Amino acid sequence: GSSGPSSSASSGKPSGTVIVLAAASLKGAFDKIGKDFELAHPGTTVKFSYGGSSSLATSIKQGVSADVFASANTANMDTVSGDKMTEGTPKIFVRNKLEIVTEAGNPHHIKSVSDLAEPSIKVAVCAPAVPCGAYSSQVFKKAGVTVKPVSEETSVTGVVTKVSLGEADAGVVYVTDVKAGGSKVGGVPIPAKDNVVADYPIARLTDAPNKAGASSFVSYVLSAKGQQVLASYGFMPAASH
Amino acid sequence: MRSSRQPVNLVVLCLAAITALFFIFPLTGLIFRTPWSSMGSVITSKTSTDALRLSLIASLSTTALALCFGFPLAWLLARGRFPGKTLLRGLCTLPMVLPPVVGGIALLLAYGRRGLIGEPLNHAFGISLPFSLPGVIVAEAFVAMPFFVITLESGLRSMNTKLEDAARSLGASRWTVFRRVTLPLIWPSLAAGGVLTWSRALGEFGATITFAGNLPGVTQTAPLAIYVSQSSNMLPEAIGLSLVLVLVSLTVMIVTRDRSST
Amino acid sequence: MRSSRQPVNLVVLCLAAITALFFIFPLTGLIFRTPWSSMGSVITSKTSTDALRLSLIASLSTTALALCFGFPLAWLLARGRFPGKTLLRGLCTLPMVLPPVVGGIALLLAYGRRGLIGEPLNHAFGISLPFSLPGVIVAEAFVAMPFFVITLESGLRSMNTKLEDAARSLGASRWTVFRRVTLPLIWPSLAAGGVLTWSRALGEFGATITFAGNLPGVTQTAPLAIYVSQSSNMLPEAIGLSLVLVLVSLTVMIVTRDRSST
Amino acid sequence: MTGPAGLAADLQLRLDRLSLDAALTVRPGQVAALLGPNGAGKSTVLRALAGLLPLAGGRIVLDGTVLDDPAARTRIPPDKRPVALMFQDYLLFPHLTALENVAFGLRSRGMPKALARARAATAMDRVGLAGLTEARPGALSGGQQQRVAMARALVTEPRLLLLDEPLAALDVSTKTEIRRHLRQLLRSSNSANVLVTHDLLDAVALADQMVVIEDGGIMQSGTPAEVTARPRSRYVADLVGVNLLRGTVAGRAIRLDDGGELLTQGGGPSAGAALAVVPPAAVAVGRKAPERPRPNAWAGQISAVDLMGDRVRVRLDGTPAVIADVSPAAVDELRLDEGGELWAQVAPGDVTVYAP
Amino acid sequence: MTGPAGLAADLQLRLDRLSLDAALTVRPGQVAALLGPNGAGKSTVLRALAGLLPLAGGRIVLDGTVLDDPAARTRIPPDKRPVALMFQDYLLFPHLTALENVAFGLRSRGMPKALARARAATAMDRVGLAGLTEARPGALSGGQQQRVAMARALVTEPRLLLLDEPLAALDVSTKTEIRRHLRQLLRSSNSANVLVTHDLLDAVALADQMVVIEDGGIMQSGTPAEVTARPRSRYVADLVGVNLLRGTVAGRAIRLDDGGELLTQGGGPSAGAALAVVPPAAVAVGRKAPERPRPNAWAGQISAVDLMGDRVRVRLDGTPAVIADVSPAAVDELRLDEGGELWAQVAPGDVTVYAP
Ligand SMILES: Nc1ncnc2c1ncn2[C@@H]1O[C@H](COP(=O)(O)OP(=O)(O)OP(=O)(O)O)[C@@H](O)[C@H]1O
Ligand SMILES: Nc1ncnc2c1ncn2[C@@H]1O[C@H](COP(=O)(O)OP(=O)(O)OP(=O)(O)O)[C@@H](O)[C@H]1O
Ligand SMILES: [Mg+2]
Ligand SMILES: [Mg+2]
Repeated sequence: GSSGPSSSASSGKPSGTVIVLAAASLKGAFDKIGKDFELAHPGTTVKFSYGGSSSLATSIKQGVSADVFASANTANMDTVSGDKMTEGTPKIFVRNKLEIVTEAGNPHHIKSVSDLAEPSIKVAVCAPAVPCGAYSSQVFKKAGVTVKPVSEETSVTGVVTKVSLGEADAGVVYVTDVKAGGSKVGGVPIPAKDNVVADYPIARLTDAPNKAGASSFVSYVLSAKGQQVLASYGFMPAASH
Repeated sequence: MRSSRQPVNLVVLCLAAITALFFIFPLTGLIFRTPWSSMGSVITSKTSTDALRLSLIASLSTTALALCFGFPLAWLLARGRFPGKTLLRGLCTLPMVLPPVVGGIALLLAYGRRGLIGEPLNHAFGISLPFSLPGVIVAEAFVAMPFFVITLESGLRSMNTKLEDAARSLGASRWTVFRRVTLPLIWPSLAAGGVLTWSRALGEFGATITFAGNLPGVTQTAPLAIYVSQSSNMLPEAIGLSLVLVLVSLTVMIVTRDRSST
Repeated sequence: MRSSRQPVNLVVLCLAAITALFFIFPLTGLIFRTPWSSMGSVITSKTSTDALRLSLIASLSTTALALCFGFPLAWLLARGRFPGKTLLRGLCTLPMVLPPVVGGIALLLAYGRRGLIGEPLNHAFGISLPFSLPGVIVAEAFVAMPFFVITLESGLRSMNTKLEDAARSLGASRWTVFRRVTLPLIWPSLAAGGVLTWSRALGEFGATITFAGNLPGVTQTAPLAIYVSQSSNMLPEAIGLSLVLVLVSLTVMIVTRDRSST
Repeated sequence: MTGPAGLAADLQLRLDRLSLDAALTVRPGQVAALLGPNGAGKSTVLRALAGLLPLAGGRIVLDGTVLDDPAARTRIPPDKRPVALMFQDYLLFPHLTALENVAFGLRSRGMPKALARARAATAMDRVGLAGLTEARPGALSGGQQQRVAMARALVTEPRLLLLDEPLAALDVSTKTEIRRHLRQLLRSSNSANVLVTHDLLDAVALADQMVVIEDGGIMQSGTPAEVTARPRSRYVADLVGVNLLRGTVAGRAIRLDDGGELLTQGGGPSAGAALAVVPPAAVAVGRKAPERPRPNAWAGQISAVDLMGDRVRVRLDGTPAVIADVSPAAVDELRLDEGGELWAQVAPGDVTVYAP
Repeated sequence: MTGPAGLAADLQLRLDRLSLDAALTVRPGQVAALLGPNGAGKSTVLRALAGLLPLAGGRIVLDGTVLDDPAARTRIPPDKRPVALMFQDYLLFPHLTALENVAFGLRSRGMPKALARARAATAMDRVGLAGLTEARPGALSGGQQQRVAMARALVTEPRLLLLDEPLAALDVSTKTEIRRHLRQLLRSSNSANVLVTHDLLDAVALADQMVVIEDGGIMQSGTPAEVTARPRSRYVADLVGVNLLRGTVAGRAIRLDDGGELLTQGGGPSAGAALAVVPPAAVAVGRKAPERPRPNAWAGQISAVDLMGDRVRVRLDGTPAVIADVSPAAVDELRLDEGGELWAQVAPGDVTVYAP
């Protein structure tokens, strides 16, 4: 047994434990939303299992029993819903966009995406195979620059870590990551014409042991209160696009 | 007896010092970067204490499992004579080569709810390993136990088996021989194997998160908590918790070593 | 001599079999899931061959480094007498406990561009480890060398040092004693330590990506390539490449074992 | 019990350089001394009896219980045999103190710790090691280690006691004392005892039965008196310290296989192959040939001169080759240089002849 | 070279149960035999000479070169000393074949492989192991191992050869042969040789000098003849096989420390403490008291009866306690049971007295 007491009906008052598989980049916001949700629905407990979206998708396809899946990209969600393992169509609950991350104080005076093409600038990006990498490629393409990165990180935090420790001079990450990086890093916005928008989908899982809890949690995330918390972590509300 | 010669010469000393420094500098780096002011809250936060507790439980269970199950395998590899021994040894060491995340996937394929063994297990007994502490232990055992097996096998191979004959001839049963002769004689390997397995299990991340998930209080061990902190851009917390992990393991190692060896 | 008794009894055999199966099932699972039809292209793709080549180079270099540098440290720990030996041993084993990603961060703090050692190194010689093959090797050595040190130390501790005295008294210099007496006698531990280190280095992922980054053809080892495949929903490719990695290491292990032991 | 008490063994097995085929019977309270050249298979016999080497054929029966019978697939494991073996190379447990080593057998058979330690302490005292109970084997001298090994075997009071060269490393004083102690113990113990030794004194002092093994087979056995009186091999002759000559009876003389002839007093076999023994003290030597040809006198070259304490043993290469004992005083007088020529002479009364 | 050739050593060191203080001088081509009880420190002396144990004081000089001098902080490491040590427990390399073991010293000193192997093969042949070159030590019998160890030490042709009980595990035939081989070799080698043994025969046959060590110190030394003629300790008396009595000269008699008095023929010291030696063969024993009181006759209880080959050794507890040798024929006649009473008698002419 893994998910604790659960209510059998698919409707009614949520109770018991809700297990949420969520992309690690959502941790700050989701921890807060979880607490709020528990307050709003006494008797419920929300447990988060954070990880890379693709690992989480793999786990789900291997039959891990959980209630909700919140992915950082649509591709991973699609592989899950493609296997009919989500209840209905996943909903986009939040969006994100890219930004250039630099060392605190921007010592290399990077002003635009085209500066990243400078051979003297060490750039870390996400690998094209992971979502933020795919988005970065699109940005470079739109801006018409060829960037030779020193590293293709497998996660956004990899890029942030490299930049914040001064290993790389700049990188391309989500706005939320720059915000979370605080004073150790600086951000250089990418103009809307070059930027891309990342969709974060959420869905209740077909095999969810706690269907009622799962549904309420998804609704709560999509509710104004949930969206407000997400916004405070730098995400763009789903509705605002 | 051996005091007759200076035990270590200068070249050896220099190389050893370089190696030691190579290990020590990064740790020093971590210590410098530790947010000492917030360490208190890092250590006492429920997430951290839960994670440390789980880490200790899981890694110690793994070590215990390695003793119960890895020891017989090491014995078989060291002393058994059967065709395909080299292949078996190779197979049992592969979890070390497999990137841990792939290891986790392999575990899901075998012991997951839809897995080769997991599915019948689930049907028959309702046992489901993922998202449970036993799942964490299985993941850690898969990754860490080979270290025990290989180290112990080497110890068993280099011991003087004539002493076991002597013990048998004095009326000691197999079990007594094992307990009173074999064990003390292979003690260095056993201790080394135990330390390696325990450490590897304590630091295990990839297989655990993939196979057992990352549920605080249930399957979130310290490395997972550290990962989550780090991947949600909370590096100082990650470093703080790492340091706690390091201190715990250092303490355990020094205490057990001081009590067990001369 | 030892043929006198049945070397392994039934309980041991059962436990060993369970353990072996525990390791073998997940591998079987992987094999079942391998996309055999596309294996050809997986193996021959430039990314894969580059990654495998880099993996082999880096892991073998790590093993060589462990021999050159880890051996002296193991020697010192086994035979030296100095205060703080237990602490030193503990410190040198900590990289095993540290979650690899944190290990990578620690390496950056020490040997990165702004690191404790890295900064002067960079200024004086223009050497920069991150994003380079030497960086990969440093990361793997940091994580994998402790396994060598601990295993070898246990071997050195359990060997009969009187035989070294005998060799000295026959006119063998320290070096000759080492080469012709010590080495052959600790061979099982040496082999075990080598296998452990090499395997661990071959499967290393977290520290490598954090410290050395992930650039195909430069620092992308097989585990990194596997991770990238897996995280871009190309699980079959990930499994395929893992299987190649596993086969390579299995082959190496069987070949070296058959050539080196009886 | 389905047979007589004591040991009845018929051992057949093969090692790289040895094919062993030997039968041995020892009654309770008796001692069989196993002697033989290096590599003859003595230690192998003991290991087989203790169950540490599997037999290829034959069987081992102790007090009527079959311990080993490959034909019937019976095989009692070493620890279930009421046997104790003192190894030639001691095989002390390096991680235990001397006392713990000695107590090991008792503890293994379930004796309470305090009692086992007390018994072990007594046993160590008996072999003169009272003060060394807490020493580790690695910090003991060779003779001290050997005594620990002996105490470890003796203290278990087995039904079959196997001692492999138990006195080889002891100093003379201790050797005499321990030999005496062993003698009493073996007699009073009611166990069957097998003792391997290279020392005739041990065999004569301790054994009821001497068994000479050569090249994996039993060359000769009997009471010490029988064996020493009629050696059947070069090894036994060397052990006893006599000249052994092989030949064929020819009337009152014996025609030697390697040439030459010896006149005897008769009394042996009347015809056929025979062995003749001549004690080295009975061989008179001189620098000059006897004045007129005499029987049993022949010349030879000195090939070796060995000091043997109170006498000097001279080895003469002649037809036949013999050893002769001379007094130290005679050495200078005879100018005993290797390579020199001497005449040897033996009185027919000193030649003992018997069938091989 | 700054001094005489050969070995001049003064050894001081401490182990757990031993405080060693012994001086030793051996000239080239000569052999010193080290004898003494178990644990006396004989092996320790050899280890110190080989450089395997550091000295606390004293010095070791070989052929004029200082090998060890703690006061001057000089210390030549073991491998730089032209020394070879044959260990009491052999310490053969288990991973090498017998031949490789023997060739090890030559190879270590840089001899080309083929030559070293050829020499090693010759050395193995000399100790009778020609057929065992390819065997591993673990598959050799005890005596075979000992011979490999000996060949390994001998083949290096050192300036100082140290042999620790080299013949203890050999069978009689081999022992005689190898003793003879050693004798030639040691004489012709021009090296200084130190031999530890428990066997007086070895010392007499091989040594120019006997050094008796007891409890870490030198108890007695001299030529074998000197030492055997005038034992100074119980150990040496046992070694030689004589009765040693301690007392004070009182005219023509000697008053014994443990009670009793022995009349002597004179010839020893005229006063003061003295030692008296009585060979066991000179002690006549009988069941009855002499008819009228006589000097040098006293009664004692039989405490032990040991068969010694061609004679029986009886131990009498009386004042003084003595051992007496009787012929086997006399044994029955005298009813030699332990605990029984016997009378002993010694002719004054058989008592040798000398200053301690
Ligand atoms: N483990 C083994 N494997 C193969 N051959 C062996 C083994 N042990 C002994 N042998 C051989 O068997 C023969 C008999 O050995 P064993 O030890 O019984 O001799 P031994 O009579 O005790 O001699 P020693 O007087 O030297 O102790 C020897 O030739 C020896 O080389
Ligand atoms: N490594 C050691 N540590 C402490 N004490 C030791 C050590 N080795 C030997 N001794 C002690 O030193 C004393 C002398 O030992 P040594 O081996 O020199 O005796 P030995 O004269 O060779 O005796 P044996 O005739 O029994 O071989 C013994 O009492 C022994 O217990
Ligand atoms: Mg033997
Ligand atoms: Mg000794």
